[in-house]
Amino acid sequence: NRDTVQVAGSSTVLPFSSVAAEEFGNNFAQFRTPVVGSGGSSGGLRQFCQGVGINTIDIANSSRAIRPAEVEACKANGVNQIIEVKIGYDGIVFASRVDAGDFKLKPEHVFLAQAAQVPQNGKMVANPYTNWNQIDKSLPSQSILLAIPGSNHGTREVYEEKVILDGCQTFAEVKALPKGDQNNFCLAMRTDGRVVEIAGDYTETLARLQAQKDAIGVFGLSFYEANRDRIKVATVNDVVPTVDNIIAGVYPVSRPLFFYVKGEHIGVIPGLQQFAEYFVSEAASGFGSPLEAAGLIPLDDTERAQILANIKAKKGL
Amino acid sequence: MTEKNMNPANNSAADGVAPLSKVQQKVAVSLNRRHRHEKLFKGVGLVASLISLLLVAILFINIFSKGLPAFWQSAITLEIYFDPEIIKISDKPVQRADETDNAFRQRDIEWQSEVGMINFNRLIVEGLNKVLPDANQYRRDVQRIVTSGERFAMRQLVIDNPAIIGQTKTLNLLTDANIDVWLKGNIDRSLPDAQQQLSPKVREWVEMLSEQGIIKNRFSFALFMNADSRSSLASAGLAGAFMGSLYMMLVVLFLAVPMGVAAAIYLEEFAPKNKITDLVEVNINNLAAVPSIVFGLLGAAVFIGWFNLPISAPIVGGLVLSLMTLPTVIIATRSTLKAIPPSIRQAALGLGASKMQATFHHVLPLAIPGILTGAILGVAQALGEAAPLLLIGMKSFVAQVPSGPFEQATALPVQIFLWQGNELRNFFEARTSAAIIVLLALMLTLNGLAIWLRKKYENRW
Amino acid sequence: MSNLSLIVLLLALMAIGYQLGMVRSRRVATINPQQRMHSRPHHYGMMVGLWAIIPAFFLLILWTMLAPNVISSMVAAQLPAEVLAQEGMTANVIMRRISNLAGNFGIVAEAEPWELAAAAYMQQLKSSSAALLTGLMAAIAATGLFFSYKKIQPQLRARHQIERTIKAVLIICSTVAILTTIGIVLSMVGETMKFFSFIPPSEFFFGTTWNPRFSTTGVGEGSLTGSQGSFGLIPLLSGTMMVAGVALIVAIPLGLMVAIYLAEYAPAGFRSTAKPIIEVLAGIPTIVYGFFALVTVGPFLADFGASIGLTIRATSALTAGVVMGIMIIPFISSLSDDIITQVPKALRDASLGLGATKSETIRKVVLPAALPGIVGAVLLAASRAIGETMIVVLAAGNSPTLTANPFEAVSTITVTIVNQLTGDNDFASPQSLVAFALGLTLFVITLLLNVVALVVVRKYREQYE
Amino acid sequence: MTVNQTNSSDKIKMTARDVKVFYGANQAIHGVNMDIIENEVIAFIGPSGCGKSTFLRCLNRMNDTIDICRVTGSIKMDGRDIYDPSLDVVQLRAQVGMVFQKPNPFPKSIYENIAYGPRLHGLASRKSELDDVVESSLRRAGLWNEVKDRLDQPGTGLSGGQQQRLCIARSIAVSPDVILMDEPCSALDPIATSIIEELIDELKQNFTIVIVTHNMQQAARVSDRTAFFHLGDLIEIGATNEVFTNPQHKRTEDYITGRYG
Amino acid sequence: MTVNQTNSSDKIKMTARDVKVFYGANQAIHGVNMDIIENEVIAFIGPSGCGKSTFLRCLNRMNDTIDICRVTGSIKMDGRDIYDPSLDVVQLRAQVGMVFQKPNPFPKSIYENIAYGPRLHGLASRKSELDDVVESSLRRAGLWNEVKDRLDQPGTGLSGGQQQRLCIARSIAVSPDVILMDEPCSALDPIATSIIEELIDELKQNFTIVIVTHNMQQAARVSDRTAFFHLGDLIEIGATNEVFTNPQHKRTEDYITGRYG
Ligand SMILES: Nc1ncnc2c1ncn2[C@@H]1O[C@H](COP(=O)(O)OP(=O)(O)OP(=O)(O)O)[C@@H](O)[C@H]1O
Ligand SMILES: Nc1ncnc2c1ncn2[C@@H]1O[C@H](COP(=O)(O)OP(=O)(O)OP(=O)(O)O)[C@@H](O)[C@H]1O
Ligand SMILES: [Mg+2]
Ligand SMILES: [Mg+2]
Repeated sequence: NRDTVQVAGSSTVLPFSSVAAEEFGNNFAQFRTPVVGSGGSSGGLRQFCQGVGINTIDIANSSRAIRPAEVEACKANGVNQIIEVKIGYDGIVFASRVDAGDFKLKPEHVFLAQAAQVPQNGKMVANPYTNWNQIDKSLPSQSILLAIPGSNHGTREVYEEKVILDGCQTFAEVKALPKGDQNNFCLAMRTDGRVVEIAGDYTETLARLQAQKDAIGVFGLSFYEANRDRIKVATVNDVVPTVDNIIAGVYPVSRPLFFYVKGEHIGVIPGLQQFAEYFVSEAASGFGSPLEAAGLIPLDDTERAQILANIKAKKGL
Repeated sequence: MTEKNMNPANNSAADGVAPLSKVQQKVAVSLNRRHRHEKLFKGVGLVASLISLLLVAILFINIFSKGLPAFWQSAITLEIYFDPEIIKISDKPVQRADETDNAFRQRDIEWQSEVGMINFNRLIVEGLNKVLPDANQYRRDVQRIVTSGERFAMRQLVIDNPAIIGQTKTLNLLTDANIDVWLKGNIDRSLPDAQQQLSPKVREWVEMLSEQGIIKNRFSFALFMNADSRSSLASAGLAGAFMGSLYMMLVVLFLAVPMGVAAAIYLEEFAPKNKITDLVEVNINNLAAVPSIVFGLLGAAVFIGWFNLPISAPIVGGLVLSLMTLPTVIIATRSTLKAIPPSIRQAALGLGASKMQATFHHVLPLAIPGILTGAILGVAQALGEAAPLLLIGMKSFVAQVPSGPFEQATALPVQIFLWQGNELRNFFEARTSAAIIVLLALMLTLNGLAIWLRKKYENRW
Repeated sequence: MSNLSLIVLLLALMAIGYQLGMVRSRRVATINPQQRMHSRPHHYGMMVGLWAIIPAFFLLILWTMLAPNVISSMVAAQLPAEVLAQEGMTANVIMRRISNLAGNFGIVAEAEPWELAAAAYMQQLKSSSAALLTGLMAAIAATGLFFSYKKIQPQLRARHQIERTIKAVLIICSTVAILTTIGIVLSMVGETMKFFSFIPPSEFFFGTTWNPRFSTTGVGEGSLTGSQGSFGLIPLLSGTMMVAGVALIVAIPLGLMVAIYLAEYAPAGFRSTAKPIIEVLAGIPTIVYGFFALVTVGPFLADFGASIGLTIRATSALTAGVVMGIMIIPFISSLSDDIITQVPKALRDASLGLGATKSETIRKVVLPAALPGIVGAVLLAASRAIGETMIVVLAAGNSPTLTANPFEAVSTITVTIVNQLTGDNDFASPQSLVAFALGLTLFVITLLLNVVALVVVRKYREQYE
Repeated sequence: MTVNQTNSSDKIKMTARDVKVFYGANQAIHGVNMDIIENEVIAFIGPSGCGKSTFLRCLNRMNDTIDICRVTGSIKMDGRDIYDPSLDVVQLRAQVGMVFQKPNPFPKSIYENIAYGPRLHGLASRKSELDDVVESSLRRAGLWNEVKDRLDQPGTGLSGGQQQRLCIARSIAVSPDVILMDEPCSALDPIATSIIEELIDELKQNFTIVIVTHNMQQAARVSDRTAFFHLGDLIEIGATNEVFTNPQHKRTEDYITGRYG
Repeated sequence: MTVNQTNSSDKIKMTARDVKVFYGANQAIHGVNMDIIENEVIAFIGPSGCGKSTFLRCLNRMNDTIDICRVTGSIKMDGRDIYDPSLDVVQLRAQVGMVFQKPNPFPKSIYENIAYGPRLHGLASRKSELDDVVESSLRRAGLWNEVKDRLDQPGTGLSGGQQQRLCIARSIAVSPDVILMDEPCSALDPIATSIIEELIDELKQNFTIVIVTHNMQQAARVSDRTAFFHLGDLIEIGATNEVFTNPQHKRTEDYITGRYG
């Protein structure tokens, strides 16, 4: 018989979820500390949607919203009450080694650095750039080496939608392409080794930066905050990535984080509802809370109240 | 034979005492080359062994140099007064004769919740006030000195023994992870404030306290006693993962090894040699090549979905790892069984031993070294494996030490994985290596018996 | 009574049966001295013991598997019909609540009266089930014990019965491997089929580009549909082969030479210390190797390449392969060492007596004789290399491009499986389902490789004596 | 071929009818018929490679352990077909002991080598009884004096002749009904040989013994009957003095007188 | 002990002086002195376990391969100490060939078994030469007719006597100067034995042969000189007819006449 809440899913949410779980365990003597597994948003949701019962998990963490196909799959397995809980935002930053040059990036710079083909004078040519300052004089003279999230990462989605596609769309040549081909063109990457997909976590990106001085990596904001002595951050569209800027919506690259509660388990697994409520409470994830300290960008008050109400009402998708 | 005597021409017999026959001359001619080959061969063998040992050494130095410092952690010695003014609680409940267990538990939990409401942080701040004269002016900074988990340790002290209220205790409290990093010099002190994790005031205090010997590097028992922690990084420990791994390895040892040996015996000694056994053999070899994560898929489907075993429990992890290790043990055992001369079997059979007896009395004892090697390699592999644990919920953050194989737990490789991915690199780089050291130590301990036995049973004939 | 105490009881019964059987067989032997007993007394004892516990044990297993279902369906039959309809929860959850209540455990919300009633009923059923089980088991065990006890006669082949039981156990153990295989295939086949409903097999098997994209890039607002990404297996397969190949090129010579040196040349002290030390290589977590490759070996190889005028990428098939080779050294060295030591001395003597040098003896006599075992060891190492993930993730550059140059970055099947399965992709999308297709494909490929290996080994096998 | 050179009064222990043995495609024995009488010593002689060992191994089904070996025809012991699937081959081998041509001691101590069989069959219930069995077996094989001080040392560390006697001692320790000895004295000096021959004489009182030997004198000395094999055929079988003094077949005569080849 | 029963005119091939051999703490040879003359056949006789094989193995340093075995004293061949560390033991063994007491064919084909040595020492440069060597070696060992059709089958599938002849053929294929034969005919029938004895006679023209045998007749037939060992001591050595007809020592006489024991 299980008396522990089981959580699994996104490794981006894992740190926040772990802190919340630990605080929950420390504050509620009657409940055991929830167990928080990783496995990626996909893995978590897959486990989540396996069915109802003590041998399935109660909460799936996800760094993206659940997809309709997944909801279908869940329902097919008897998971009908999926309560969506948004917990806050995650900022995504470009960073380089402290001893490398200072970057003031714009989406089109990144696009030009990673694309397989770039528009030049109305034609599409194979990417000729090898140095950042060939792309834009304002950028430091440093050879191009991008460590971007692998295609299995949620971060990749944000990165492609908010940086690459945006940057790509600034070119008239691209706009001239037929609608159906634009994305394919924009997202095609060069294969000469200047763009490396990192399938692992940010530590791996950091290690790559350590091995190659010129590399620019993509990190989560909190990871950067904790490693300020080793890496420095690039501005995007001249906005410095800070919590305030992200909440204000001026920094373009950020995304919401979620978790999903299995409504059927509420009342069966002790502490499940309490944990979900605690997670989004002001005390746990508001300003000045442990989760904020851990790098989560908090929700605003109205959103928080709305979500709390959803949990209380067990409002499923 | 006189021509032989007349023909002393040979370099290897240059002292002239040994005239050689024609054939022997040919032999002698080839000898130089062959001896060179011999030397080369032996040399290559030695070099290969030394390279392998060197690689172990490099990896070890790599790990140890990083990890050893993490076994010591900075702690602050404070006088803590358990102030009854702050700790205002009712008496600890005692079970009454007429009370059911459940009702008592209910009451006990209520009492514990009451204790939980107390702000133990104040005790720590009071303690700090005694050593930091200007503490009151920097209320935020004072909070940053002792790691946040210590207040729960204090609460536990009170819960365990309410009589402590009103007393003053001298306690060694772990400092914040960043202070540890700062004191160990893992962060460049010359960096500007913007790149520092500690505020200038805290740095100043820390320098002062460590000069006074109030903050000292002490052996970190917390590392061995605590489970993982995410909100109080400095008190994160290995106990949970260690126990999880231990339980899993016990399952592997007692399941995979006997089962693998049994399967190998059947296939090698009893099974008829035909297409079906060929298929089985190929199939087992093939299992060894199945990516470990696939075993996780299987385990999730079978053990959790079918047998209703709990998620995140070492028992399931152990079962999955056993399945993963099984091919290793089977292949190792079969390989050794193959190498045992048939004359041994025949001798036993000729005396009227059944095939079973011949196998268990004579063949198996001779195969023990190989079997143990298989077990050693299998356990080593299983102990370091994290991928299959992912899908059975053991690649998790678990803040409790499991008390049995059916309790939620995590495992050492998972812990390593979690720590190496932690943002606070300056702190966790060392911890990760420390965890690896512990893992290697566990592995060597588990394998120690096997290594000893193997040495004992090794024989040549 | 808990299952554990039942098992303890059974073991005690077995001990009693053992004693009884022994005693009786001795008595039977003295009663008919002219007739030789087929088996030894302890065989008879063992037989009686086994008869006492095995049937009862099967009952226990069957009961533990079936009883909970029977009980819950009995309880479910008692539930008020309107409850099921009105609550709108799955029956599963209701039953959980009830059994939690029956177990007096962890219910937070207040329980409804009908729930309490059902829980009480369940509790009652459970205790009667336990009593019934204990009684039945005792009866069966006693019957088994009694009849087998009575059966003891000189002609009774007790040893055969025991050996047949042991053999059955051995067979069961070997079928575990088969069942595992079946389980693996079954757990992947369904999802693979789903994947092939998105992507035609021809595109998967013969495609030369691997670029799955993120599952929903392009589905979001303001962008386009239809860019599904390409799922060509070939680059991954070639990457897998290349990395594993490099690993084996490193590990086979090194491992074999270590084995030979340890088994044939090294002084005993050196051998008994070096062997376990080298075995540690197999136990270092692969993530450590990964970082070792990324931070130390990769740059080293790149610099080395530069110094001799070769462009070697810091993260490449070579880097991953070399480091993986280091990891699998002990698989080859330790196992081969054990096998080489097994080769009878007479063979070595024969060769040495003909004037062969030690190395010639090893190469031409010992190794061929040990070949089947060594091949087993190499296969195990190769399997490990093919199935390894973490090192490749970090050290191979994770670039699924088709190349024949080991100095280039590559990716492998296993890495891709882990990435796609555990990433943030939609789990019902081809991006995630492809992991299963990859797993199954890898399974089939290694199966074929193993068949080839088996045939080759058969051909060169030397059986001594 | 010659069958039943036995008197009707003799009790027949084993009979072989039309036994053929194949190693893969090669036929090593071409239809042998033979009766082995209880409590006799029968010697198999014949040139090297003629199938003596092969036939001998059929008598306790040791050929079963050679993968490529196939046996046809019928062999009965005490009227019971020993190739009958329902027969317990283990019991058969306990009844029909064997000393192999190549000494094959277990890589265990000398004591354990001898004690293994008795222990297996429960022939000694106490340690002291076992000690007695070990000692008497070694004594009867003429090895006791040489090894009594080193019973705990490995049997593989003995000299060739010692190993051979160890194997003889090992097989008589379980007192089988029939003992098959494949050249038991090949590595023995005359004295040791005579000890073994005495042992055979002694054993004959209770047991049936089949012995393969290349030593004509030995065959003549110890055996009651002699069977001569040649190229897989049983050429002649009869009372030993008959066979040696008055062989029926030219080939037998040639072989015995050493003119063959 | 008896040394130098040799005439001064004989060329001495090997000399052993005060050779002692220990297996661990047990002493197997107690100071043996012996000269072996070029182109002679010398037979070692003595009861089983007396140290014949042990002493024989000293002569080509095969004892080196036994961990616990330790040899003291000096053994010279052509005046050169064979235990001299600078001596090439490989060359020594090529020069001093050995046939072991227990036949130990390689688990390879019959052809490969014979071809192994010549190939090793580069004695045949072409395949046809090698074929010739294989054929002639097998012929001389009297095995050719039996195995010529199955040269590619494993040597381990031969009968005991065939294996023994295979091992003899294998060792003469490399034409050593000295051949040590440890009971080469123990598993052979009289005819095969006589073939080997003829071979020994033939080999003697060019080579020196040391043979261990339990067969007195054989020793008498083939050897020029005979050495009698007893309990690790060399009791007597001399011309064969001397030793057999007129032994100097009581123990020799007892042994030869079979009265010992
Ligand atoms: N490997 C060994 N380890 C220990 N003792 C041994 C070893 N080999 C031989 N011995 C002992 O040394 C003594 C001499 O043995 P050796 O083999 O030389 O006898 P042998 O004269 O050849 O006898 P046989 O005629 O039986 O072959 C014997 O007592 C034997 O037990
Ligand atoms: N395991 C085997 N595989 C193939 N052929 C075999 C095997 N054992 C024996 N033979 C062949 O069968 C024939 C008879 O062999 P067997 O061992 O019975 O001869 P034998 O009479 O005992 O000879 P020896 O006196 O030399 O021991 C021989 O030609 C031999 O080569
Ligand atoms: Mg034979
Ligand atoms: Mg000998």
